[in-house]
Amino acid sequence: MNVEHVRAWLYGYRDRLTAVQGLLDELDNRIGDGDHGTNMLRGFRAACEHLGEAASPSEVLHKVSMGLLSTVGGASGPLYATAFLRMSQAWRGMEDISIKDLANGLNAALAGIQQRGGANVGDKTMVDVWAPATECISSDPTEHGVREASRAARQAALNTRQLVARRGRASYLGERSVGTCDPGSVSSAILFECLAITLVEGMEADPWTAQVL
Amino acid sequence: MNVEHVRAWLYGYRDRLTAVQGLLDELDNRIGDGDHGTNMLRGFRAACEHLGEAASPSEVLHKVSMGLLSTVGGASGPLYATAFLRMSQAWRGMEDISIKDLANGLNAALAGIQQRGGANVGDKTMVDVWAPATECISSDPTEHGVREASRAARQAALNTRQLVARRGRASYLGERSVGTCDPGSVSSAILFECLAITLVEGMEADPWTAQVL
Amino acid sequence: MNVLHPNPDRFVTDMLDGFVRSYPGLARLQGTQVVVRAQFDRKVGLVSGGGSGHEPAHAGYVGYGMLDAAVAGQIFTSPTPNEVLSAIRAVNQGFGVLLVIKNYTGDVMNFEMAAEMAQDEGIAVEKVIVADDVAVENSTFTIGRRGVAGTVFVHKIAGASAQRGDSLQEVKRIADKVAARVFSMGLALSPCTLPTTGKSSFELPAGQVEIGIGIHGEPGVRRGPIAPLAELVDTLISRIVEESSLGENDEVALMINGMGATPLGELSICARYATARLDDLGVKIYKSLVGEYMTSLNMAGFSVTVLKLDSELKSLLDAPAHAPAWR
Amino acid sequence: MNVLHPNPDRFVTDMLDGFVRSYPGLARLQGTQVVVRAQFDRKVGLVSGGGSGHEPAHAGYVGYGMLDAAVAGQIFTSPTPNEVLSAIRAVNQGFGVLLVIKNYTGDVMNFEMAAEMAQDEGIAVEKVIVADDVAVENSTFTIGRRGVAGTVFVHKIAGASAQRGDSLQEVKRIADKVAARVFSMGLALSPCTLPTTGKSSFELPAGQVEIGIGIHGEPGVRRGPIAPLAELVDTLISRIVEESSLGENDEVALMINGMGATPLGELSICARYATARLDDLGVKIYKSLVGEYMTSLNMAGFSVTVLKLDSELKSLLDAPAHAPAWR
Ligand SMILES: Nc1ncnc2c1ncn2[C@@H]1O[C@H](COP(=O)(O)OP(=O)(O)O)[C@@H](O)[C@H]1O
Ligand SMILES: Nc1ncnc2c1ncn2[C@@H]1O[C@H](COP(=O)(O)OP(=O)(O)O)[C@@H](O)[C@H]1O
Ligand SMILES: [Mg+2]
Ligand SMILES: [Mg+2]
Ligand SMILES: [Mg+2]
Ligand SMILES: [Mg+2]
Repeated sequence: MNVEHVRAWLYGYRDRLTAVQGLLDELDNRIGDGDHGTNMLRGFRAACEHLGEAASPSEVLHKVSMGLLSTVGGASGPLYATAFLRMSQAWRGMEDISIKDLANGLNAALAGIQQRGGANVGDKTMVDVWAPATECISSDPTEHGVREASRAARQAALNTRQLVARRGRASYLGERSVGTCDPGSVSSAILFECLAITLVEGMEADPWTAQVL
Repeated sequence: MNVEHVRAWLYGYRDRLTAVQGLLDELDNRIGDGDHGTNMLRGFRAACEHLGEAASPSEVLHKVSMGLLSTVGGASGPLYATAFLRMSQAWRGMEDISIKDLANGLNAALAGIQQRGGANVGDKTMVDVWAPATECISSDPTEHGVREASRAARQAALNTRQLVARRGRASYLGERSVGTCDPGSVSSAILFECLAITLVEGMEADPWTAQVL
Repeated sequence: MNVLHPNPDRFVTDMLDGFVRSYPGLARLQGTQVVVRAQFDRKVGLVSGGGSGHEPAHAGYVGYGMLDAAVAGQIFTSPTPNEVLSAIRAVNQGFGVLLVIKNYTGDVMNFEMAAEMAQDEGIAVEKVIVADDVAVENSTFTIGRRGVAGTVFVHKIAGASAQRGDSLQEVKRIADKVAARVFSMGLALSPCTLPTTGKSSFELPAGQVEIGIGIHGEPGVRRGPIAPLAELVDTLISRIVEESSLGENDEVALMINGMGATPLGELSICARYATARLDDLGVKIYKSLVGEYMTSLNMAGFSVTVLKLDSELKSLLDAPAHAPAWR
Repeated sequence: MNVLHPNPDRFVTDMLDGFVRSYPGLARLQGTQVVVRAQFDRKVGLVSGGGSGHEPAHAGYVGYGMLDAAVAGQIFTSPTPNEVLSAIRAVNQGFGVLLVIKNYTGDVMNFEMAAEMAQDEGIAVEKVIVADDVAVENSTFTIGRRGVAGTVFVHKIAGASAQRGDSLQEVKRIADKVAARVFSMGLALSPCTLPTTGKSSFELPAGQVEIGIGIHGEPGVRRGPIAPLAELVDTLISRIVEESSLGENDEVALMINGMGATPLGELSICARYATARLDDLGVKIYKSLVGEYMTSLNMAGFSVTVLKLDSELKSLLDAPAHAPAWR
């Protein structure tokens, strides 16, 4: 994965967010405050603006992190910003990122998310998606593993529907949070899907709306 | 008309207000502030409470006037209170009120209403009913005149529908006040109807809702 | 909200009870719906009031440097002469009493009857009638304009005049001056709900606004399509400017008043556009008030009020006042 | 209201512009969504903030004796660390800065990141986290309670402590003490409408109330049937009493807070019943605040907050303060 690929991943994600903003807002409306799609789109639009100036994968991600940090706010802002910052740090000095390097970066990102937010698997947060998806690529650092990660991420996001939220805004609803998928898990799963589209020949975007609502 | 008749007139009116409160509120809702029925019922309930203690027609009306003054408020409170006060003054010292005395009392009342509120015929206020009804009884001080007054009052109240209001709250609506009958004219017409029911053999209450809405 | 009060007859008294319990400087005259200062100064007394449903008006303006008593009627119903008379008697300290009346047939008649009764008892009573609503055409064939949010400026400025010890005639002169220089207009995006009956005050199709509303849930003078706040503010200011012949170098106090259900954030946006528009006209804003001053139950909407100042009015506007709803 | 803002991105900046234009003592830090005092005193700096939509919070509490800066995020979205950092830098006079944070994941993370960045620059920063909402069960498995209207008491009392010249550690001690003694709970009769999208924050069938709401339009902890105000007030107070073990001879400050679309008259009725209930319990009400202090756009509903006082807190609560929304 060279700097072009990394950019393609993020541009692809930003474009995808344009399409799913309403969906993410709607999920957040049901168990949170209705702004997750708006937050993500605002953040990635701004964060992707000057990526052309970044010379390496690490620099691209650093710019993304700073862009998110200064525009998103909310809970997702610091979490995604931390994730990209840690990945950027893991890739410092590298021109070409192998899938193994990718796995290292994702593990660092996941650790960052958990450190900042204190959530564990099962708390109905984006950690529920980052953990299994990262695990897929770590245990099988191949194109196949990346494709599996996208599948696992989707499944994990859908599985959050059954969970009672214990972190984030949805946790105030207690049992009433059951029945709706966690918006941050869905946005994370789409990030892994976009990654797979960038890296895996023949991968295509799968629609979300029907399954997730 | 002895003291019993006067009491019967007012008790009858109070009971009738219970039935038409909603209708009067609804009319006032369309071109005013929606409280005319509530105001009238509150006032006549309170004003009729101690009428048993009054020994003459004049005293009965004086009590009614004071009761209205202390409970109604709004535009209709001082106007009806003034009307009954002037009638009471016109009947001072009389035990039995002839239809001619009634006409005098009504003329005094009408003058009071106009003095207090400054409205003329055609301004879409209760004056539009009091004027022709009073005129009927004055020009024909018989049972027949009283019955005609009730009819004229009803017709006049219905005719206010076409008028543009120039006094009271409805006047702020200008042209938009056309199309709705004036609530104070309707409550006044019912007062004349109750008077006829008290004085004229065989008179019965006519329903209002269908015609006036 | 949409809570029906279980006992409509107690709505106003419950409200007044809650109000005076919350403000130790205020009290309710026993057996009445009159809120008074807990103690009176030796000065001209100031009494205002009207129907309820306009909170914080009028009890919120009772206090040092403003009103001495506020008389509350039933919802949107002028108080009775008896109640007004109780207020006049209570506040009279021998220097006379000024009644601040909003120009509605009911208010004018009830307050005037009370004034006559008080004069019969030998109390000197004067009145000022506020008719600041420029939505209504001023014509000799009608009863003239309504009194709306601009009344609050009369309370403040006449209150300061009374507080510094001016005579009844002088307080009245100043009150009349404010009334002559204050201009308001409002609009609504939704009707209000009467808490006693649960009914809406009017029906408004989606996408429409009522322009030129009063403060009793009445429909406006006309309807128009909904537009961005900047344009709605402009509609109101344009009419005010026209009627007040406001222009360059005029100094004004500006009030952006919420009708009851308008978030403060949106009132700030209105303030932003109103201020920008007045800036463009070269009008200097001496003081701004943004908030709920004269409401219409839970109506969504706002009004704009402009008071033309001069040095006399400025100093009285700035004079200290301590009333729950003044800031 | 129901006016969609034509340019959602400008909603917050238009609002802040209107706000600072209306209050000469305040200013906006250029290029940010931070409202600051026009001039700072030599003392510990106080910074608070959060998502927008809670007006008058938080900019309304900027002023003498309260906050030095308020940071506004997008609607219901915590501000970014950069914005908070700008506020910290601006107010720091060399005596350190206290951050008043409401306990929401987003607020806590963004403010903490800003604190870390400021500490890197050598600025002493402390924080107090307010979690006064007793609707939410307090459990070690969750993130704990939300911060809601009780935060305003922290602004006032910590603000008075800073204003009299207390050290950062002392201001923090007092702020923590208030946070430990303040308890709130709210309910809603209708959702709020996001002005940027026009959407409702939840659906509520007629005749139902959401009990235990936050201040971001979230649904409550549970639904219940609509009931007379007296009973609704009772539901909230009962839970507060339970959680705060409030009892005879306790002295409290009481706040009845409107959520944005609740008429002031109805808040007074709530105050009446809340006061009566506390009287019954033998609790002494030292001070009452009734009005809009921490809203949720145009939501209809209210919250009740009780702060347990002692002599230290009483004197700080009474200390003078001049901020647009404090009275
Ligand atoms: N403590 C946490 N750890 C990990 N993820 C979290 C945490 N809290 C919230 N999130 C994620 O953030 C998402 C909500 O983000 P967003 O709506 O943008 O912010 P906010 O909740 O401040 O409105 C949730 O769906 C959840 O996935
Ligand atoms: N100046 C006036 N002269 C005569 N009648 C009037 C005048 N103003 C109002 N009214 C009458 O009063 C009625 C309204 O009374 P009501 O609704 O009880 O008082 P308010 O208008 O104060 O709410 C009107 O329908 C009209 O008939
Ligand atoms: Mg959210
Ligand atoms: Mg009426
Ligand atoms: Mg009325
Ligand atoms: Mg948010």
